[in-house]
Amino acid sequence: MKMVKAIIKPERFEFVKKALEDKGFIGMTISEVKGRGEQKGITLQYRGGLMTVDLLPKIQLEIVVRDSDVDNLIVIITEAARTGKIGDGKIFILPVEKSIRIRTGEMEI
Amino acid sequence: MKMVKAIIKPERFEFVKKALEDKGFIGMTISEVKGRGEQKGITLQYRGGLMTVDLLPKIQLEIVVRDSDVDNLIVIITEAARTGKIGDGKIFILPVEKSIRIRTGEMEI
Amino acid sequence: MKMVKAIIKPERFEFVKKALEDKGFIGMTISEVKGRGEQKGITLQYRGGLMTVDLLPKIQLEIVVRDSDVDNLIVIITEAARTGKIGDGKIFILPVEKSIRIRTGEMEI
Amino acid sequence: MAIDSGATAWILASTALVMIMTPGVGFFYGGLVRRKNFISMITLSFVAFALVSIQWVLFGYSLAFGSDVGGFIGNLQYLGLNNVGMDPGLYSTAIPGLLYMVFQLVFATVTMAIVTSGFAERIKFSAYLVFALVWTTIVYDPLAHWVWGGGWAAQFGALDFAGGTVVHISSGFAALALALVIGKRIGFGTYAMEPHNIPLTILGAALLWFGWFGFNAGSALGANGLAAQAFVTTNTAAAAGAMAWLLISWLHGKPSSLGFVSGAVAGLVAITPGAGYVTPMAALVIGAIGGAVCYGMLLFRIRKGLDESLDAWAIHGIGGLWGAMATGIFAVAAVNGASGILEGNVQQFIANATGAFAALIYAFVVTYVIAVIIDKTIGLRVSEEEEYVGLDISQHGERC
Amino acid sequence: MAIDSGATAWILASTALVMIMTPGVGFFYGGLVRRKNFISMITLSFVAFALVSIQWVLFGYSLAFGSDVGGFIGNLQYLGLNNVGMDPGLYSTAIPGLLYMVFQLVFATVTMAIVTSGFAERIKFSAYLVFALVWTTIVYDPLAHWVWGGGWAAQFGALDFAGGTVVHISSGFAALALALVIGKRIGFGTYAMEPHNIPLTILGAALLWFGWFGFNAGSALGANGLAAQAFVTTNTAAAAGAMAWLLISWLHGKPSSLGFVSGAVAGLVAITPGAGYVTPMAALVIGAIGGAVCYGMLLFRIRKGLDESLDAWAIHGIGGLWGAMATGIFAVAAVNGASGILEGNVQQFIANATGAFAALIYAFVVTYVIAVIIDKTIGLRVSEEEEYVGLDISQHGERC
Amino acid sequence: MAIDSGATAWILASTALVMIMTPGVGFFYGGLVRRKNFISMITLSFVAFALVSIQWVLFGYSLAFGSDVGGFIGNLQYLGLNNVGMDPGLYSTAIPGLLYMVFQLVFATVTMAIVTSGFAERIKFSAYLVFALVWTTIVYDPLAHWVWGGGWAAQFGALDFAGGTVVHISSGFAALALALVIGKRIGFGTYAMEPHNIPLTILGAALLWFGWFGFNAGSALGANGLAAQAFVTTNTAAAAGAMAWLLISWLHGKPSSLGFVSGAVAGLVAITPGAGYVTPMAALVIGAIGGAVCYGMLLFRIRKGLDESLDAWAIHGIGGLWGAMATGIFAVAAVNGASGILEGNVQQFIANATGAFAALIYAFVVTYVIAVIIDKTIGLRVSEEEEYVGLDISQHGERC
Ligand SMILES: Nc1ncnc2c1ncn2[C@@H]1O[C@H](COP(=O)(O)OP(=O)(O)O)[C@@H](O)[C@H]1O
Ligand SMILES: Nc1ncnc2c1ncn2[C@@H]1O[C@H](COP(=O)(O)OP(=O)(O)O)[C@@H](O)[C@H]1O
Ligand SMILES: Nc1ncnc2c1ncn2[C@@H]1O[C@H](COP(=O)(O)OP(=O)(O)O)[C@@H](O)[C@H]1O
Repeated sequence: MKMVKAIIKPERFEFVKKALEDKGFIGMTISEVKGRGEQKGITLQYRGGLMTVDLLPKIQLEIVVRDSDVDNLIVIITEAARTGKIGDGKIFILPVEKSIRIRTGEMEI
Repeated sequence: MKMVKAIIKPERFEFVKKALEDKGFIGMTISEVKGRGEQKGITLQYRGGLMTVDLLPKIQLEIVVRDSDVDNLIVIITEAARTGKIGDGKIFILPVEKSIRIRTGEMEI
Repeated sequence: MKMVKAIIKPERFEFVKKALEDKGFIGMTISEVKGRGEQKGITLQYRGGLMTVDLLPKIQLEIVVRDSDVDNLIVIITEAARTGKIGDGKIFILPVEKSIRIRTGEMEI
Repeated sequence: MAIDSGATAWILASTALVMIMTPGVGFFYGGLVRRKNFISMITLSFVAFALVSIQWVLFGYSLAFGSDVGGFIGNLQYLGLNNVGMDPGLYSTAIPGLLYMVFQLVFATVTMAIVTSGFAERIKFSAYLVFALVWTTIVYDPLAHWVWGGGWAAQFGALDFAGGTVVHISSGFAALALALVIGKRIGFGTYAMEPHNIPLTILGAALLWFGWFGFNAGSALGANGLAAQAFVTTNTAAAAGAMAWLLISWLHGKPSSLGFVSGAVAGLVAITPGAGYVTPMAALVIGAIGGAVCYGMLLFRIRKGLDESLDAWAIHGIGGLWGAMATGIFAVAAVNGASGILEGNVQQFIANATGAFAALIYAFVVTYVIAVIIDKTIGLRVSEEEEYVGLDISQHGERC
Repeated sequence: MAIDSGATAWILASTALVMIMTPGVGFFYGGLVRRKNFISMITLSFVAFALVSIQWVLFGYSLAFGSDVGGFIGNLQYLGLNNVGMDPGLYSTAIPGLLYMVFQLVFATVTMAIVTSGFAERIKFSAYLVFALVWTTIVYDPLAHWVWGGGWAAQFGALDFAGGTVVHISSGFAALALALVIGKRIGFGTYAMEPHNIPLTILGAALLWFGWFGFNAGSALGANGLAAQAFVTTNTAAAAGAMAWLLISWLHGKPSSLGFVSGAVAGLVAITPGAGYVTPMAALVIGAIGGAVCYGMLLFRIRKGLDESLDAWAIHGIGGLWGAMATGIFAVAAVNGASGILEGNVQQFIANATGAFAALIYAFVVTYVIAVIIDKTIGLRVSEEEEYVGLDISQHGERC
Repeated sequence: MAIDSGATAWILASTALVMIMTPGVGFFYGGLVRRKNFISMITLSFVAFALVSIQWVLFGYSLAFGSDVGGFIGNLQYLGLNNVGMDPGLYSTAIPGLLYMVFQLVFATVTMAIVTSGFAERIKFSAYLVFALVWTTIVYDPLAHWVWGGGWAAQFGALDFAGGTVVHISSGFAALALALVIGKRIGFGTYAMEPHNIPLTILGAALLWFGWFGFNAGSALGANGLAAQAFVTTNTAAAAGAMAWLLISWLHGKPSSLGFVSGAVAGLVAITPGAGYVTPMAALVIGAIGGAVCYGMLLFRIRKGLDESLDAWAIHGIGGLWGAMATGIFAVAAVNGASGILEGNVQQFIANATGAFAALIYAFVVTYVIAVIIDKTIGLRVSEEEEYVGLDISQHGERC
């Protein structure tokens, strides 16, 4: 199993959620985070000078899926989250060894 | 080492914490998240129609432990968090390669 | 690739961010968490009795880097975050299998 | 009599002050519940304000202040504010009749808001609308009539300067009845249910203390020495209640901000019936005892496992009861012509206690019956799933 | 005439009450925007207060209330508050001239705050400062003069008790013009842009309702029966508007707290011009229709894809328009000497409609022109990056 | 003299307005500290209100306003409010004696709240209770006596309309003394310590501005032209201070909302002593200079590495000092009979400066001594661990 960890723009969250739903990916855990990409944030004109704004609000999704679903998921998220502008976000894939459903105790590996 | 990542109902958090403490699992990091399981949330009666409420508040615990403690931990959390109702949550086990204590710099593998 | 996950004191966050920037580590995702270390929190004098305060606010940084950067990163964070007092925090290293930039779709392994 | 523009100015201002108490109750309660029910809690208060405002101008005022019918209720002479005008009226020798009406209106609204404690985090919104309309009509309106509208309690000589009985005993014991009928929240006693936003509760308390000056000092119905007297006793009792609760609760734990504000409200409730009858020094005692007693009742409620968790009963119900009796004890003739036990007038104490207990029983029993009837018909309580996801989402479709 | 201390007391209090409406607008709007623009929104309101306060004492008051010049504007006789003193003045027979001036000041400030709806989440702060100064001077001041300062609308007989035309129509239609000139927010219609803090919006609404008593009942300029009348009509219309919106919107979804408070504001706006001319029962109707109509206009705005998303236009603009006409319909001589259609006086309706539409057109057109000019010169709107990171950081360097 | 019901109405309302300033200070300060100390900060303010309320009715009022003893303090004739009644008194020709007493009470409470700036985020709650009781008794009460209770400063001719010296200089310099005694917060200068909740600070500022109308215009002790004058100068100075700070700080960075509200408070402080002596145009100047000077002092404080981080000193202390001198400069006889330098009366300036500096020295020195004594005995400061976890948890057992 893998954990697909996507960090996206808050404004695109509803689309991503919808797109995932449509393809049958229902389970997910989300949290509000702040982030900065390789561009070191956004540079604003600022009274002659410049100001760099970093650590902008993002939504982080964590979705645990079977290995075979990972590529599919990457495509869905990438398409739904993309605006083509800076700050569109990142997806990281982490290995997961086990998953347990608390209600039933059933375990998946 | 493993990271045990448990997503549970906020109302059960105090019990889980207490149960972990009693068994000597002290270190943990928690955060407030929102989540939705495979059931696609909860369906409410709603003026003739239906409404699906998803992304309910959850507490996420992350506990890094030695490999040998993982099974034990799963049992403790599962028992303390279970209400038997929808939304009881999930536990995911992720591999951790190293852990460093910042205060002392000591490292565990 | 690895995910370096550091849980530090909120008061030290600006220093850590600065130190990372200076060494060229720009991308990161941060979130507000609460945590407790092995000491089971801090014990306060409390009208004759004692009170244990646990789950203090922390900042969690997640930084995904190439394997070769991990040790470097550990040193930078450890130095910038350390106050030598209880609660300085922890760093965990997790394996990451892939990373995708949503804007461009480019993938790194 | 002619209008006194100074008195009118103060009662206009007082009415605005009392109005802000209703959102104050909403913020006070809202901060104490879980995040998922915050919007619900403040909406219950705010809707109480609107709904009772409409009921009052249509017929509520008439039921409370119309000519007495059998000592129990007013007649319909003021239906739709008929005959309530810009000139002074029967109850308002120095201020416009409409102003007296609206000053009374804001009392009726805040009472309804206090009641919402009893079904916090589990009431069905549609059932609440029905309940609120019925309750204000058949519980509040008669009680207001008994004490202020020329009903039996007034004739009997019970003193209630600003509404200890009408507002606080009635709402506190109504909340108790509701809590018993609707039952505990799921997980009560086993789940952690911590106040989610103490700052907003403190804001609510600040608005309550602020507005209470209109409530009590406005009840002098003039801008005069009596208003000043009531202003001072009010503030003194609030301060004493706050400090008493803070210090006593310190013996059992930390001196919490919630203890402080709860004590302030307890002191304010306790002084309400006597604000214009007692001295400031008596107010100090009344407020401090009020804080202590209500704190004790809160502990008692918790021990009993009773889920009336915003404590309208412990603070408003019991505080109001204590205040009614304290007025019968501490009233001195020098302030406003009435004497209590301390000046040898046991009769006053008996009249006050009788009025208070009659109101208590009436409010408790009638509320209980209304609640049961609504529960059996349209259902008071949300479904288990709705309670789990919270009333904000399930009842209002909103999130905070 | 001599000062009436009661009247003075009430207008002093009313001025304070109206003052708190400006932060009230800020919290109301601030809770509705995205978190990254909260500080911006409330700062726009608060700065409106300060900026207009200064403009008003320097020359704004004179433009509005100086001796009439051609029916359109006042002269400069009160420049720097020259000749405005502690004694009663032309407009204030029972209260100090300075008090009348500052009571009018708080109306000018809150109007400016309402306007900020039109460019929410995308206005450049420096452009705003220029705009605010120009707008209050060449839109608000003339309008105030027309209606209250002896200008043509007053001469023509249009009734506007507390500013439905001057304050609400003008600000609502100005917001519309601004929204058209500045354009939609990036992602409007495709991004989710949910209110980020409903509790603070509710707090804002509570402050508005509270302050509105000063706004309307203070406009009686005395502590008398008329003030009481206006107080009662105000509260009644607010309650009716709130319940109407709540219930009607329930047909389309959940009964939301935002619907409730929006309806309350709609009811308050609708009653503003008629508060001192109609009966409480008429206020019930005016408020309820106000709530319903404004809700309809909000839906209409959304359907049209118009990004005037804090709805100053739908609520203040349309609500004010309805109120102006309602006054021409429901005014009864028994209240304040003026009759509307219901008493057979169609002339009053025509006068009111004329005044309202003239103000509407003036406010819309002049605002549009000002906005275009500022946009072409210094630029109204922030850059795309600034909008993306939010105005709190980009304009104020702060975060909440 | 007989009671004037209009004056009484306004002072009743003013007292309520000033009361809301104390929670206002709490929210203002609370938003500026780190989240872990929010509840602590607002509780310090609210407890100040209760504690000083009790002290004042027991003996504080008598110490301040009892018959003069040696120019320094009042005697005990009003102990327990003995002889303070519903009739007008020595200090209150038109309003009840009790009302004058409680109007003064709310000044004493807000002063105590302002002082809490000096030990923000590190005070032991038990030590605070002791400190507050001692401070209000031996610092505030004598100062109030000097200026308003017939003490030496009054006899000397120093003008202080609404408490620039008594309230602001005393609290500002007391905060400075406290900050020096208690020492910097751990990590000050090296840790990031950002305001955690700017919206609540803005709410606090709104409540302060609102309440200040009672503070200054209420100090006219009547509902008359002078009250209107003070109302207008107050609002004008606040607006000018806010805009001045905003614009000047813009030169060094962004125009922040915190700059705006800080400037507003600075303007309000600066006008306080002169509110009833100067013209609105002078108020514009006094407020603007107040904003500028206090901003400069804040920068100075930061440069010096002084951890008086909620800036009671820079804003209240220095603003009050400037205000006292400004009154000596700008007072004009046409307003209230007193002339300043601008009308050639240097004597007034000297009297005012003398009064101000005497108060400054007295407040600073006595506070310093009290703080040292408490520190050596029961200890002012929490332990390092308690400071690390925050005062909310460590002192109050609460979390927000
Ligand atoms: N190396 C990294 N480690 C952790 N998180 C990262 C890293 N790089 C980017 N992120 C996260 O992804 C978000 C989007 O990054 P960004 O640079 O804005 O995307 P893009 O470069 O595609 O426009 C950041 O805000 C941050 O939260
Ligand atoms: N596939 C998944 N990936 C990530 N998180 C998940 C996934 N499935 C469930 N979760 C998390 O677990 C929580 C509980 O899931 P839920 O379906 O309610 O549990 P159960 O099915 O045991 O009742 C969800 O709210 C979500 O946060
Ligand atoms: N076993 C663990 N699993 C997960 N998080 C941990 C664990 N141990 C510590 N932490 C996190 O690290 C933080 C700092 O731990 P702490 O014990 O205070 O550090 P130290 O022991 O270096 O002083 C904790 O607050 C918690 O968030």
